[in-house]
Amino acid sequence: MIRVDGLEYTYPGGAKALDGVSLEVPEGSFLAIMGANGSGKSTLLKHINGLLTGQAGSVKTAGMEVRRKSFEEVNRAIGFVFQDPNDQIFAPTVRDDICYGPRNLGLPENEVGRRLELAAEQVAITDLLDRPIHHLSYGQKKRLSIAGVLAMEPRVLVLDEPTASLDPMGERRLMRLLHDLNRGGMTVVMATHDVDLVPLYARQVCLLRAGRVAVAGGLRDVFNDRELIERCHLRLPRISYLFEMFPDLEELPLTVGMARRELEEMLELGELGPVVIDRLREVKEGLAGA
Amino acid sequence: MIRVDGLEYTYPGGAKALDGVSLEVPEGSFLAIMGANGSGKSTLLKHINGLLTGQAGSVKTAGMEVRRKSFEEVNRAIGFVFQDPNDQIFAPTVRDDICYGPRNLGLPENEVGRRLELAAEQVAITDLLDRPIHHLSYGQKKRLSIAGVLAMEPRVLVLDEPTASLDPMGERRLMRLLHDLNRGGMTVVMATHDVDLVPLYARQVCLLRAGRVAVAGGLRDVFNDRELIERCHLRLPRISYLFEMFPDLEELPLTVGMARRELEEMLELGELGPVVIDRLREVKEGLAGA
Amino acid sequence: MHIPEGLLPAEQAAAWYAPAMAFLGAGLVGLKRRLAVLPSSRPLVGLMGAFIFVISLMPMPVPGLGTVSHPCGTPMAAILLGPLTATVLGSVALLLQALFFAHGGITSWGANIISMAVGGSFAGFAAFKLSRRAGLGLGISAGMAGVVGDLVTYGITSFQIALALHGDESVPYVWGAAFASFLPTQVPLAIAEALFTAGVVVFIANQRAEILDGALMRP
Amino acid sequence: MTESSGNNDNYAWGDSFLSRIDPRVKIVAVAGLLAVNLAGASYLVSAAIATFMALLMVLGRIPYRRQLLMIAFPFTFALFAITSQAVFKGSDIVASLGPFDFHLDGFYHGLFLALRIIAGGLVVVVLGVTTPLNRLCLALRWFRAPATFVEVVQLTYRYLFDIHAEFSRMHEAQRSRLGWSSAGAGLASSRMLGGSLFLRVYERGLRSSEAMRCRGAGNVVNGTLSPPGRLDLVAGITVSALIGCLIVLALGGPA
Ligand SMILES: Nc1ncnc2c1ncn2[C@@H]1O[C@H](COP(=O)(O)OP(=O)(O)OP(=O)(O)O)[C@@H](O)[C@H]1O
Ligand SMILES: Nc1ncnc2c1ncn2[C@@H]1O[C@H](COP(=O)(O)OP(=O)(O)OP(=O)(O)O)[C@@H](O)[C@H]1O
Ligand SMILES: [Mg+2]
Ligand SMILES: [Mg+2]
Repeated sequence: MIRVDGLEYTYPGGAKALDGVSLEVPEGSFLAIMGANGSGKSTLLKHINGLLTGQAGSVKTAGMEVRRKSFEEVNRAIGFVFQDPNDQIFAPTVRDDICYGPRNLGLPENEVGRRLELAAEQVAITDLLDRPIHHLSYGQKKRLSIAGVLAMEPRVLVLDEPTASLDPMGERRLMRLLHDLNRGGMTVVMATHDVDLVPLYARQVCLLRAGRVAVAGGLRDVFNDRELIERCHLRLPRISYLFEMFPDLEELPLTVGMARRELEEMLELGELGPVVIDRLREVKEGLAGA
Repeated sequence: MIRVDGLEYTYPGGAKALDGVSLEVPEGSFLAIMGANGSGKSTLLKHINGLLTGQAGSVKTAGMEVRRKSFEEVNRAIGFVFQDPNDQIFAPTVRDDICYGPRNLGLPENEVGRRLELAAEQVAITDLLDRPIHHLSYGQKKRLSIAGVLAMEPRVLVLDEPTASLDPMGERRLMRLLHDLNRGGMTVVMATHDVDLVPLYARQVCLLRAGRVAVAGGLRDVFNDRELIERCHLRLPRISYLFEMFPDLEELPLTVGMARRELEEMLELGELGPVVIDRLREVKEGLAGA
Repeated sequence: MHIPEGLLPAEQAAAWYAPAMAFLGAGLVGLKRRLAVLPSSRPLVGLMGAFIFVISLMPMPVPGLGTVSHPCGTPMAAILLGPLTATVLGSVALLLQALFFAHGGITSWGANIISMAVGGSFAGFAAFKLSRRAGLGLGISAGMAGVVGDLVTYGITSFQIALALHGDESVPYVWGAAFASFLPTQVPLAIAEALFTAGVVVFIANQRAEILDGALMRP
Repeated sequence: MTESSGNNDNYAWGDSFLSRIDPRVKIVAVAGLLAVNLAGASYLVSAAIATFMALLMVLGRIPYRRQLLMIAFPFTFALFAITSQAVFKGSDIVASLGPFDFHLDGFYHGLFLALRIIAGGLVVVVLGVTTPLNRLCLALRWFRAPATFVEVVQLTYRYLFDIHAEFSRMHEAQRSRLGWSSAGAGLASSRMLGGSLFLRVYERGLRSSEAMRCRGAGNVVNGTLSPPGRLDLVAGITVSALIGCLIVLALGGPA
């Protein structure tokens, strides 16, 4: 679906933001792009929809070569959510902003209305539709920026830190929505810093480091290399750290669900058994001695 | 240190953002303000440093009544980090932006230089000092916005979602810094959506809901009321959900450390023992039956 | 100052409208082409329009006459985008000011376009070009554009007012009187406009030279 | 301090019968009223228009303080018209001051002009204050105004907000880091503000025009006007009747 080949980009200011990035995102993927601040995530995403065009290398999105000329066409297939909602929303009211994209797709007014309602519902801003956009809180702006793109019903969704400054319920809601859309066939690519969220939803991870791909692959490929993760200014999910107390564990669990299964398994298979029995013995001896 | 009394505020646009907020933050506190998007967190924080002044009620910060007139004086004592770094930084280069505050404090140039270096170091942007600010990534801007305030060495630090869009290492670094500063006597108030972070660092929590204080108090006061938490669009820390598998637990742990102690305690005191032994028996029987 | 709604007699309002619409039409044709070829020039176009709106809304009282005066902003726009585009932007700014601040008017729109949007842009642009050709620096040339554009605008406005209000006196006499009474405010304003225009143009040339249209900037 | 202060759209979004009238009807009505105001050349006509508009402002509950602010500009001009006419026009000298004679008939003519200015100003103000610009632009397009022109109107309008927003953002940020605590600091801060304002608005504008392109920006005027309804019919008939009466008044009445 997306294919990036040897991409390089140096900003006019002088920073070399991408230094030979190659990446393949098959149709139907759910890819998380992670990396330190300034590692090039936003720059890479902007190449995928053609806001920036590489000085070297090539990008293909949805079967089209991404070029200055193909910008409009590419952006019909792809929805792009900016990192800062203040950069993205511009219409006078929430309603106008959500309708903007669908109208430009040339949809009839009743279809525009349907999409408006659906998108507003999906990010829970239905009660704000008539607000001027400069009368929103930051998180509300973020929601609006996502709704404006959802309403275009793209085949590929590219989001730059969509969950930053959403409240936890909004975050869960959005991630479930992305999950469902992805199940329905949409390709989702998101940049994020939320290490605890990624293993819950993403199926592929790409780690950037100083403009290069440090590693790309399945969850395990990435999270098993702890040293690399730390060099990329990331960490393991919090839950993993809990399981460091069991040094014999082969793989640390990454999500609460995995941790739960792990604990249950330990109990079932008796791995913990000897420890517990030892401890129990100690305790009993202690009590007897007292 | 901060005392808010019956504060009300309605935006010119019409939204009633604060609806009778009272809050007391003693000197040396580390307070997290949480709540759904649009619940009034930013509006409350802007009243604490005087960017907004209430239509009803009063605010006292660092012993001073916060008024339009006392704005300068209050802001000498308090450092305020905005939610959107694009709102906060304005000088041509990173260096100029960090130095802006200290210079306005009338400090001698060598002291300004010392603070510049210290603050840049604290948020790890030392290598960006000569960059124009519009040549930064979003996370780098966020770091800069924090550095500019740290360099003023205020007695009270008020931060609006300081960790949003920082990478995990930057987040940990910042939170440790805040922790140390707080230990050294600084009062810290931060709005945040990161439920997993709060129990690690904050000692008091204030939950806002639709412009009112839903609950304020210690960590346990807030996190033990699950229903309320969910009504405020929050959730428990992820680690807590893992421990729901032990239905007899009196209190769910909130951090990895607490969870670890909990598990160890369970093992020591044999609470888990019977379960394990039962399971082991089942397994053995199963094996024997096969 | 912009001529308000209702001041001009109907036939004069109509007479000013005709040339104004011709200039505006020509400007629109050029601007349409520019936006098609260079979609990324939209922000600059919008920004300059807004700047003209803001600049020509800073009121300064004119002593003795009880009216107010202000800088124009069109010379700067003409330097950055060319005089015809600046005419369009000036016209739009005038229309919005009329709508939102009753500053200027709808029937007097034509007259105001001629003085501020056309007069300010073309005179300012000509001054800039001539100064550049005479070998003056970028800042000084921009300053010249500011002074000349500003004074020409006021010359035309005073004439329009004189034509409408001369009563039983001769037009040149009233024109002279009006121009003279604006002078104490207008000279400092023209200087302010010069400093401002020079400041912005030099600032942009230093910081973001790429947004300047190379063809327009050549000496 | 707040981004919303000082813009008229706050009112235009508000719900009043005036803001609900179809903008196309309003444009025709305003054109008609302005035309009779000028061509009528009668103080009765202008007085009638001014009264009608004042009535609308009261009925539409347009904020009182804003009303005064809005007619400040035309008001200074009205005074100017009175004094200038008293000096330059007429034969009936009532007083002299140095080289200037004051004429009574000129003074009356000035009063008439002043009335015409106030009436015309009010008409435009009511249009501006009760019509969101977006709808006005849609109406302009309906009347076949050139697309480029309408686009520039919208661009300019949006950048006005951006300038205002960036200005207040920077000013707030500077204030909270004590940038305006002394005269010296204020001077330095204002220079920084002035210098950066242009670039900041430009940068933000670039990014949001990128965002527009991502969502298929073609035409800036985006949306449709619903067909005129009963309210529009009533408004149209009322204004037509008024204009009819005024024409009769202008033809028959005193000049
Ligand atoms: N400038 C403004 N003008 C009008 N209303 C506003 C403005 N800013 C915020 N509001 C409204 O006031 C309420 C409180 O906003 P506030 O920004 O304080 O929320 P918040 O808790 O900080 O939310 P978030 O988590 O999204 O940052 C919201 O309903 C919001 O829509
Ligand atoms: N407009 C710009 N001009 C010049 N350099 C830039 C610009 N934007 C980003 N950079 C630089 O390019 C590099 C990559 O930036 P990018 O925005 O892609 O990082 P990112 O991974 O998205 O970071 P973040 O997590 O902070 O959003 C950084 O070193 C940054 O300083
Ligand atoms: Mg980024
Ligand atoms: Mg907020």
